[in-house]
Amino acid sequence: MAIANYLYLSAILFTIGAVGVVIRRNAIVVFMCIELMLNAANLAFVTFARINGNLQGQVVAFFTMVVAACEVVVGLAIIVTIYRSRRSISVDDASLLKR
Amino acid sequence: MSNAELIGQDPGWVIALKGLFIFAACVFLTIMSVWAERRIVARMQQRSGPNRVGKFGLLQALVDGVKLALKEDLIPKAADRVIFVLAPIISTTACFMAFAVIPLTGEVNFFGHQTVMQLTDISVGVLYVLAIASVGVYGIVLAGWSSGSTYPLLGGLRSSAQVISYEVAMGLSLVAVFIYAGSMSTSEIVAAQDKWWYAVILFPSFIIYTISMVGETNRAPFDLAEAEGELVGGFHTEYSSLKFALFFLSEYVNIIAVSALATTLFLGGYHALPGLGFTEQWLGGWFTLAWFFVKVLGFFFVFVWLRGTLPRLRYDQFMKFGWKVLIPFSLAWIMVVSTLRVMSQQQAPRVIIIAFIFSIALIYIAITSLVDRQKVNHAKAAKVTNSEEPNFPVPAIPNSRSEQLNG
Amino acid sequence: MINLALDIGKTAGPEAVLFYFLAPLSVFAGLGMLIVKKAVHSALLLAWIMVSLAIFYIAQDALFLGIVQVVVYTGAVMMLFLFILMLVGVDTSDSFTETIRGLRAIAITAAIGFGGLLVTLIGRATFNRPITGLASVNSNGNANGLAKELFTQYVFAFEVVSALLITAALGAMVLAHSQKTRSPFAQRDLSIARFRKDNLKDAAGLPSSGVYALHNAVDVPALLPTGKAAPTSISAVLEARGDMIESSKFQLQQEEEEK
Amino acid sequence: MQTSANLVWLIALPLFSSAILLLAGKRANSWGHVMATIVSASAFTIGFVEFIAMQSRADENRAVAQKLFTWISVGSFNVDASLLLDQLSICFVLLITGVGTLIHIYSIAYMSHDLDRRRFFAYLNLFIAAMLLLVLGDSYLNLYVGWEGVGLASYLLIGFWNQKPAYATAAKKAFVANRVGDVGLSLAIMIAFATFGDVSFAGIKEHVEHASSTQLTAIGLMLLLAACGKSAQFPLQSWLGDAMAGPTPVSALIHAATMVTAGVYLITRSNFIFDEAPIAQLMVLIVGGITLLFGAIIGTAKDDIKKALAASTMSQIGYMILATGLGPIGYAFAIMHLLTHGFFKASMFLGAGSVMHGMKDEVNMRKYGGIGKFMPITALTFGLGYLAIIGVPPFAGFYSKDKIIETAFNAGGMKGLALGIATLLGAMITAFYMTRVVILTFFGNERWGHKDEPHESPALMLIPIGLLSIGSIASGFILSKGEGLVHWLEPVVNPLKEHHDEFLPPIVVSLMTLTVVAIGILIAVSKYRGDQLAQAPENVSVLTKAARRDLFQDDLNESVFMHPGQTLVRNILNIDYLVLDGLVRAVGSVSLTAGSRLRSLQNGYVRSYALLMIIGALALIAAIWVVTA
Repeated sequence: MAIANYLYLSAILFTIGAVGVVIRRNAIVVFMCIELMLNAANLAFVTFARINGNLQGQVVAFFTMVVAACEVVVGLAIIVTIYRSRRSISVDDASLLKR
Repeated sequence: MSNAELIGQDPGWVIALKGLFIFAACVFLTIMSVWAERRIVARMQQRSGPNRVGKFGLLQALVDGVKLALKEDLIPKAADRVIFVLAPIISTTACFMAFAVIPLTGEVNFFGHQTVMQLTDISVGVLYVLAIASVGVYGIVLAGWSSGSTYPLLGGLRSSAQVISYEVAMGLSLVAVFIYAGSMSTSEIVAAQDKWWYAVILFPSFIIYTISMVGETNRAPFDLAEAEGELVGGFHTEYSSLKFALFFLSEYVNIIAVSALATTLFLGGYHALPGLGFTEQWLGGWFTLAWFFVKVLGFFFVFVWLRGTLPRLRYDQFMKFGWKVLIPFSLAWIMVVSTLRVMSQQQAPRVIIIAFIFSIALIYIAITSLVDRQKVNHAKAAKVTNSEEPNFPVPAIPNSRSEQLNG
Repeated sequence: MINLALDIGKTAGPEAVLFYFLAPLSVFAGLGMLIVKKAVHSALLLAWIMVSLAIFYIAQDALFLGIVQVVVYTGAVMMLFLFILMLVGVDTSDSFTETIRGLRAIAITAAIGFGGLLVTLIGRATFNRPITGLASVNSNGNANGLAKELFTQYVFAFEVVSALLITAALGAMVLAHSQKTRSPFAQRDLSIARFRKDNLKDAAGLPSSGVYALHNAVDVPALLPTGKAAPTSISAVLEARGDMIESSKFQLQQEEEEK
Repeated sequence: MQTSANLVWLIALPLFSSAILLLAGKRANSWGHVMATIVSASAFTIGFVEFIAMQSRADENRAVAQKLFTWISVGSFNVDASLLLDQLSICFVLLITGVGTLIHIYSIAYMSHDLDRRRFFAYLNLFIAAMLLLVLGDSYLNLYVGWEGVGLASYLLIGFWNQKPAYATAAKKAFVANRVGDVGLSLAIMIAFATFGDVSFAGIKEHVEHASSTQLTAIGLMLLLAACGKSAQFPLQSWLGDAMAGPTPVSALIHAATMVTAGVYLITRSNFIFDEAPIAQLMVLIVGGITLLFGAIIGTAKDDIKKALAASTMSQIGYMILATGLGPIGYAFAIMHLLTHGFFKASMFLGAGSVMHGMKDEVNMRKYGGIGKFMPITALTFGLGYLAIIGVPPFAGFYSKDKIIETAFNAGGMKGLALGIATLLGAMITAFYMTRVVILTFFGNERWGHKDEPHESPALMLIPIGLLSIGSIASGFILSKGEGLVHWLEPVVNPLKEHHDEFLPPIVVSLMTLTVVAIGILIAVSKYRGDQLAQAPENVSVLTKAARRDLFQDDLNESVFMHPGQTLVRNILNIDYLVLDGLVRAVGSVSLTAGSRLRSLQNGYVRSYALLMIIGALALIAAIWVVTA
């Protein structure tokens, strides 16, 4: 099996995540799709690390995980705050500047 | 030859047999521990406990299990069927998986093959256990959610919050062990304790771990997830029959698992008690299994003991204790441990080490005295409101009366 | 120049089996994320993908990352997601009628184009170095190697990220914090409130539900000494839902005869 | 050239005084007019001392100069703020300060009831300063400053009673008409600078032979335009009548004696240009000829005494302009007439003011009649002025006007004949309307409709009038005695050396003049002998009607300048609005439309933004794909 298969998988998962961000309206699902994209990128990094024979790809993946964790913490806090004021977690309902 | 190398040489059938052995041991222990718990608690409450089925009622748990399996399997209409079924499976699977990295014995002759009773030995074994534990939470959360009912949902949320919170404290308590052992592999940690148990050297870590493992397993006094008075049965309220049995099983396996981890990390694992090392030499590798189980069962007894003696904590007190006491204390302790570790590695003069310990102790005393003073102040402030005369008839409160008399 | 797709060292059998088993599953799980109605199902599918990825990491000599993936993502992040999901609108299933006209079609077309281009791009990517693998750098253990990288070359980034993490934690606390307008209503307050009511009839607590000796359930009202049902013995919620069982059939026969 | 440190004081004193009066506010109310008068008198004294000093010097070095500071220094272009006092300037200095002082004195009494007398005196002093700067400047640029200064002072003084909208409008009108002339002056300065690289009189005079006649003609025409504006000559004459809105002393000083003669001064000062530009000189003649008749005809129809005098002023200045157009010999006569006119016209204006003072500010002559009995001194002085203006010997007008008529005839050929006839005709009409004024005002029945009898003015007003009357009696004789002024001015105006053939002997011209004057008087006497004078007759000739409407000068301005100008501006505005603004609006509307189209992308939905990001990423990947293909 070619190592590039991991990259293909990564690309496909990333695309799926991107579609999810656009077509889903539930803010939490949108967030999860972003996480999926980050994970797909991480898979690519780990694979690159293996291809290159050094650990730098893994280091980047490690940092990505930490940053993703931060993002989730803050993002979910924002979602909770929005939910508190609007009783909804649909991202469309948060188009405040529109009307 | 290290454990990792020994395991690396295992042929497929040895691995399969070992897995089977561990599984069987876990199930057997669960059944026996249910009986043991009931007997011990009964003794503590001056009752007899189950004593009808089999000698001393030994078969009681077994027949209970059979009865449970034969009961009607209900799935509520509001439930999310797939997840409702999936939840107990996740829960059970996860708790068994934790045993894969626990070394049960030293080197033994396994049907003519030299190996150790440990399924696999990975360099980040302890982390693996933590990871599996965190997957196990899914069982609880999903069970609570999928039941489509309020009590289970609340119970599930409570237990997941609890498990996540105490996992942090648990992980922090393990850091000290990692620092001293210089490894995250279970077998190497056991090997590093051949002189001193970490329960001795890292006593605070041991205490933190012991507390947080009780929290992690949702056991009394931290069994808020299934607080009968508040939430009926917690996350498994809607479960019945075999699915309930699985949760039951997973709870006890979990207890055994965290006890086994505690044994491995703090009590020297399968090694004999200090001064009894000769048993290992005389009786062979398999006897270490006995030592291991003795220690694990000792922990189990503590679990039962706690359940028998302590009332349940209130939820907010419990979370406060986890986040505001255990975690900060763990962090401070890790700082101290790592400083000491670096000092000893750099061969610092003993005077400096002693001075450091002494100053830490002084700081600790200062902080606690400040906290105490604050508590006293709060109490004084509270007294004022207490002395207010309520506008409805109340019986005399002995304390306040005596205080009034004494001035 | 070595063609990446063709000349990268072929991996051993077990990994190929693992990959061909888990990769399609994770892709299906990903697609499932997009089409399932309940957000919890999406979360579970994502958790499954993350576990799969963790396994891939381990298969690719990134043991530490694999375990951390499970601990951080599956354990903490996804659990957080589930938690929030259950706190906010756990029962709401998403509607799938698209409100923004043409968005879905464009999105899927663009994404297919994007994915297709990316895949073909990877397919013809070339690599001008021989593949070394991770065996040498992992010789001292993957965690050790990673630690060495993190605490030497990337120590500054590591510190920055840790600062970010603390900031995020504080930020989340600030965001999610809601100022309480009154102190929590504890048992003590409830007790005082009971006694301060006009009549002290209920000061000792409400009667328990259930008709003793004949029936024992929360949905049956208690009988007063006169034999009549006590409506206060039923939870207001059950009453509102209409889940209350008529207690008349449990009333004493002689009461009815007297009437 | 000699220098004199005194010149600057001529300007500085009234300027400082003006500033003090304006800045001191009410505190100066009690002493402001006294100070202003003293300052004016001091300026006259300085001027007189300079005059004496000048007389004591030889002809060629009579002129004195004073450099104040270097005003502009840009590369080769240098303008100094320098003053030049020569034989021409000293005439004006004496006239301005002398008449000015008298009018200051007169004003003390005339304005005594006005609450704003202090401001009035401040303006008067400002005017004196500006006018002195005008005549003392040694270059066109310095002159220009004074030129604008007197314009400002004139504006302020005409509109002194600006609480009346009509007066404010009159001030505005004067200012605007002056602006037209000012544009001419500034253009002349620019052309001169382009031509000679210098704007000083001396410098231009030196280089004048190097310039082409076209350039000189252009400069000359532009200077003529400037003179027309300031001196109320055709076609910019219309403001002068309205300028009578100002207090009477102002009319006397500015709009009769001094400022309006600035055009004459300008042309005389620029003699070296006009002498080399025959076309411009011819235009000067034409303008002067038209204006002298124009003003005279208007004067015949005016019932407002001040406006009749103003028309007369216009006509008399027409004489002067005409004289300046006659070449070197005419300059001296122009200046002479200017000086004599300054005396008698100021005297008459002040007399008119005196009459108004006695008649409760009534200006309509048809409401007068028989005032001579009540105001004998005023009537006497006015009569002296009357005799002077119509040119009865030996009064001042006779000497100066006669010379102009004579010189006009001597211009030779058809031109001389036409000019001579025009000046004669002017003299006749002058005699007619002045007689009319005198009869309507001082003789005949009493037509004012109220009991209060007119009373003679206070001495403070009569003394200046008397002094001016003396001037109007004697000045002509003094100035022309032995051709004194002509010789005096020779160094400045370079009289032609060759002698013209005389068209007619001087005595014949004088007789002809006296004859037409007598005819004019007789017509007037016969026409205004009756009693039916209280109302202006309605069934009058077309010419009279036209004259009453100022010969349609305002209508002409409106139809020739205002309406085409408005149309032009409106069209330009339309072009601006449709083309330029249209372009701007088009840009705006294109942006707006594009914005409103693009706005649909900004729909507030996060998901659509995410979609755009994906499309962007797609484009990026596609680019990489293509590049690496």
